[in-house]
Amino acid sequence: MAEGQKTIEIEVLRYHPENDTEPHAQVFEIPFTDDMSVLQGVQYIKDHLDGSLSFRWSCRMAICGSCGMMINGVPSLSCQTFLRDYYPARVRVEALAHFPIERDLVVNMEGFIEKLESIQPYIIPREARTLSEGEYLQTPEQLGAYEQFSSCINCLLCYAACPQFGLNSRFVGPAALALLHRYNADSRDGGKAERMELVNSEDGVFNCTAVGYCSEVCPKHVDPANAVNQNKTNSAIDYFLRFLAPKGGAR
Amino acid sequence: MSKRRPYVRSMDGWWRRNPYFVEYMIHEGTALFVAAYAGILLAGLVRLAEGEAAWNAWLAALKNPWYVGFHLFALAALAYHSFTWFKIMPRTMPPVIVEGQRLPAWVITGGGLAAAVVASLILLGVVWGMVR
Amino acid sequence: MESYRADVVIVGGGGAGLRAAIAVAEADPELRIALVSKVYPMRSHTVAAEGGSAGVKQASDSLEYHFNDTVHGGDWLCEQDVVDYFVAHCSEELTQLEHWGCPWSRTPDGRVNVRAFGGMKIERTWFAADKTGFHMLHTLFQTSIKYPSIKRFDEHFCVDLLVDDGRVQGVVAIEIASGELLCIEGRAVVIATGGAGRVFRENTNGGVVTGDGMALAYRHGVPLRDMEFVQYHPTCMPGTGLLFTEACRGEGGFLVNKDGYRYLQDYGLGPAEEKPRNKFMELGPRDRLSQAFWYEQQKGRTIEGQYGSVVHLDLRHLGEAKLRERLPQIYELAEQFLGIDPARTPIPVRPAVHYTMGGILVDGRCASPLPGLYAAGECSSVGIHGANRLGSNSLSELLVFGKVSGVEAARFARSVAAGNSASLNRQAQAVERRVQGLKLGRGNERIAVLRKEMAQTMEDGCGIYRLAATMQQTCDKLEELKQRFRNLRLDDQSSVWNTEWLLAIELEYQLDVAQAMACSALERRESRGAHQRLDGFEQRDDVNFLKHSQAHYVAGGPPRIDYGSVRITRSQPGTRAYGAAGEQAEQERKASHG
Amino acid sequence: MKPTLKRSNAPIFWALFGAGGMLSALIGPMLVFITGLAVPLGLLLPADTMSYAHVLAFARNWAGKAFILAVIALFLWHAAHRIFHSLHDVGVHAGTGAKLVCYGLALVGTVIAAWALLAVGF
Ligand SMILES: Cc1cc2nc3c(=O)[nH]c(=O)nc-3n(C[C@H](O)[C@H](O)[C@H](O)COP(=O)(O)OP(=O)(O)OC[C@H]3O[C@@H](n4cnc5c(N)ncnc54)[C@H](O)[C@@H]3O)c2cc1C
Ligand code: SF4
Ligand code: F3S
Ligand code: FES
Repeated sequence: MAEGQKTIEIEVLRYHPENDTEPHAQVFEIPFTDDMSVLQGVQYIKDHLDGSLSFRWSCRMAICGSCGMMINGVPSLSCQTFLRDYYPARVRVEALAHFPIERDLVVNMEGFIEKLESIQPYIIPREARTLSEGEYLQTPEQLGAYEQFSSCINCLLCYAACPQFGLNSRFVGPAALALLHRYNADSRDGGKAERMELVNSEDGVFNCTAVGYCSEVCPKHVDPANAVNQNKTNSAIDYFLRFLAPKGGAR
Repeated sequence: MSKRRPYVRSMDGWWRRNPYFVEYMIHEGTALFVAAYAGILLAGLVRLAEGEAAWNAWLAALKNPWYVGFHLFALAALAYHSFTWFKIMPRTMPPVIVEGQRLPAWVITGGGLAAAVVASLILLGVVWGMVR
Repeated sequence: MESYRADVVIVGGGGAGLRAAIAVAEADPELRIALVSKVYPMRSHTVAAEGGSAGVKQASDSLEYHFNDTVHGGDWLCEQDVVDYFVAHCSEELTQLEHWGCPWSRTPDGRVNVRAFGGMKIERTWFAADKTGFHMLHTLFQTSIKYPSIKRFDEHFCVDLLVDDGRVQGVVAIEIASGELLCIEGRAVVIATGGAGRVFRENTNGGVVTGDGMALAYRHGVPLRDMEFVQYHPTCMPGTGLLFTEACRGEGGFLVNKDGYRYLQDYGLGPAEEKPRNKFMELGPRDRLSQAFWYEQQKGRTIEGQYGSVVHLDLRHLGEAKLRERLPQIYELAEQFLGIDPARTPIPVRPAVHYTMGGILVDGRCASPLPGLYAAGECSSVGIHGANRLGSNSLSELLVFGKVSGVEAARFARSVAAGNSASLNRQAQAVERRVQGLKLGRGNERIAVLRKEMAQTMEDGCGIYRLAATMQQTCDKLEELKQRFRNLRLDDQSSVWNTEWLLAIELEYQLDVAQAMACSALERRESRGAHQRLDGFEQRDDVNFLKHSQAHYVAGGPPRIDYGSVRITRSQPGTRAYGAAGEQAEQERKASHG
Repeated sequence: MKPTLKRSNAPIFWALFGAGGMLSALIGPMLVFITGLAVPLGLLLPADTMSYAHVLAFARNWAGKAFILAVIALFLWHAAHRIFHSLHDVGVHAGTGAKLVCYGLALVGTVIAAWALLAVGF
């Protein structure tokens, strides 16, 4: 490091399944410039100080959703969190909360992928249409009804923010439910009844106690808490309606 | 054989880890006051059913400084409950679209709080009117 | 070693790979598909594409126009029959994506909206705000979940192809989570691993864009075509190289120099007008815009910044409301990474490497010369981009040729018998020994150092303007780096999530691809599209170089370069002009055709 | 293929929780003020606001009965639901046990309130 170069300390929670029985902190000192992201900080560590540090990243521009970490205890995208906001204090970096740590900053997200697959995240057409008939008409208002919920980048920050997921990993959770809601709210889709089964289930929306932190940390303004809680209302209506109209409402 | 050994962290004391969660626990905690207050009302109702003497004893008990103290705390707790209830309301209710624009969160929260004030004043007025 | 038997193996879970997988599943639900990707599919770099995807939409537009824009834009180095197929299928594919749920931006009456893009005569770029690639990728990924025959191998890193009996019969991949190798057999293989922009220093690409698939095919004797053509995007963030989409200019943004002057009018792109006009000024093609920047810099009319010279992308006159609606991501990018409010302050930008026009040589049906091997997307050279890709043609390419590659691979898979598992397994074990050996390197070279030197020399030798001497230096340097690579030292010899090991493998891929680029560039003694020289070869030379370069892998040395012909059907090479000059040229062409 | 999912019966409790939460948010603080502070301390309201006669008359009226039941029962269900979840939150995973205690008490309270409202007559 050059003489007079400003530096900052990054404390990383390390865990290596082949050597460690439990995670432990390790502190690195790296050169600091005020345009450096936390991701660039850990990249510096990997490139120059310790090649064995593992983490995920790719786009560097907050769109691929790979680089989520707990930064000073807050679930954040490391590529759009800047060291200058902490300097000169030490920054603490840890794998996303509530997920099993595979190694260092890498968590196991297979459970999330299974949830994503379980919500039928594709259009189940309300009415069939051939390609030669062209696009479905969808006004900007109809688009607006679901657009926000379609901008989820699967970064999992909301899961790391949600204590109910931490306490019960079977809970379908904020992002997957937001995506489910995105399809239900799409004017082209007719699959709502099929998806409600999961919403209504014991792993569904009623695990949420409206903590709301999921929406607070979401980098893409998806507001997953809103999707989850709107579906509590939907689910309750569905629940009571089946007594009134045994064939309609729910299955 | 795979060498994977995913490490699961404990959730113990999770609500102390983040100021956001501390606040959550506090607003959830207002439920204790709601329950206790409902209990006191329920006791009063039972006393009412038992007759005038019992009712008056219950009324007198309310003047006990312990009860007054409790109600002071309960007032604070319920007021905080009202505030947080409406604060999270924009997150919990379906979006309201007015002229193609989504109603901003502060309007919903503000509207809820205003409704609470109005409802409370009506309640006070009705009580006042009934006994006068 | 574990092994899995599929019918079609697809390497790459980006736009092209996913589209291919769905095509196979729809072509024949009986075929078992293995979709191998080193990152979860939604992390693929398609996610970063912002601006949009081209397809003729308006009544005033025509396939002929799209064809002409593409071929002229590519400086006539395009396979014209393939371009014809391409433009004819774009809109159908984009509509298909609409049926699958892609949230395209709409007009008030509910139809899909289109915007203007550089080098395109008519607005024909479909968009989903400024997150087009993101929405396309997630739509494809989520739709792919519908098909039970697609088995995904997420976070599996492909390290080699299995070739037996003269045809490709599978791949070997590392399961990243465990560090163990897996042999995936398949009767056909589609490579869809994306570009290689990461071999350069300043670039718009994600960390995963390391040219792996190109190197895999190349090492098995498939030539890499037109690798010298590397696109510099004119409007990128200084330092990081992050992209400010061309849609900024499509929506009406200006490029100005340090005097606030719209300098593009000095480079044959004028006249400057207030409203964006297709193929004029800021809506000229990328190669021309990046070249104009270079000249401004030579003339000292750029602004000196912390990370080199910049010009200004001025969006102020568009107003905050429009910027928030049409370019929300750009708005946030400027605010967060630069601390700039683009409605109030112009954004400093400079060119950075963005796209690799060249790639694995395939024919118009995505078939490579190696039987059973197909390629699609940015890793391939199917022949539509020529010497310069037009913005928004690439996303459409993923769909159109992703599908073609899937259909063709399915057809091929059904036409051949399953391979000899024992022999494939033996091969896979040899691959395992080689790859595991890399991990044990105990030399004294660090990955990061070699990577940095590679990126620097690529930038020096293969920049916007090129000279024989520096290109030669780059070729020599790459040879030196390949030697030093053998002397690598890894800090990490473990198995679980050993990303250092993966970085080493990627670096080796990158060195191969970089070499193909630099050597192809050195040999092309003319200027065409994105390949511009200043050492006596400033002009296009159709007599000697209206040809595709082909780099062939040579073990232990630089590649052998030879040339293939260009298929010209109806558009004879002409002057490639934009702005008023372009309009005039077009009129002359029309007149001469009677 | 899809595992059959067990339907949650949470909507019943959630609906009661929500109704109680809304009611207590709207008028809870004022009620506490009236019954717990204003009347006992003789503030603001007439001294006989909660005299036996007044309250009895109110409790014998249909609307009055409904109001009293709504306040007591919904407040209890609201609180029971939150407390049940908070127990889970702080790691008391008593499961069915905690559920029985919380919702059981709310149910008992509701029944007592209903009984008392019948007992005061019409
Ligand atoms: C910032 C940016 C903006 C752009 N904007 C536009 C635009 O507006 N319009 C347009 O038309 N084009 C645009 N492009 C270009 C376009 O996005 C890309 O060319 C295109 O997305 C490439 O898609 P792909 O499917 O070929 O590859 P990618 O999306 O890069 O996918 C590659 C896949 O291969 C996998 N892979 C790679 N190596 C391996 C390996 N060794 N083993 C296993 N898997 C592997 C990866 O995991 C990934 O899934 C843009 C590009 C960038 C960088
Ligand atoms: S909802 Fe938001 S926080 Fe959650 S995964 Fe999606 S983008 Fe990330
Ligand atoms: S944080 Fe969790 S509890 Fe609900 S509102 Fe969000 S899902
Ligand atoms: S690196 Fe892609 S979101 Fe941060």
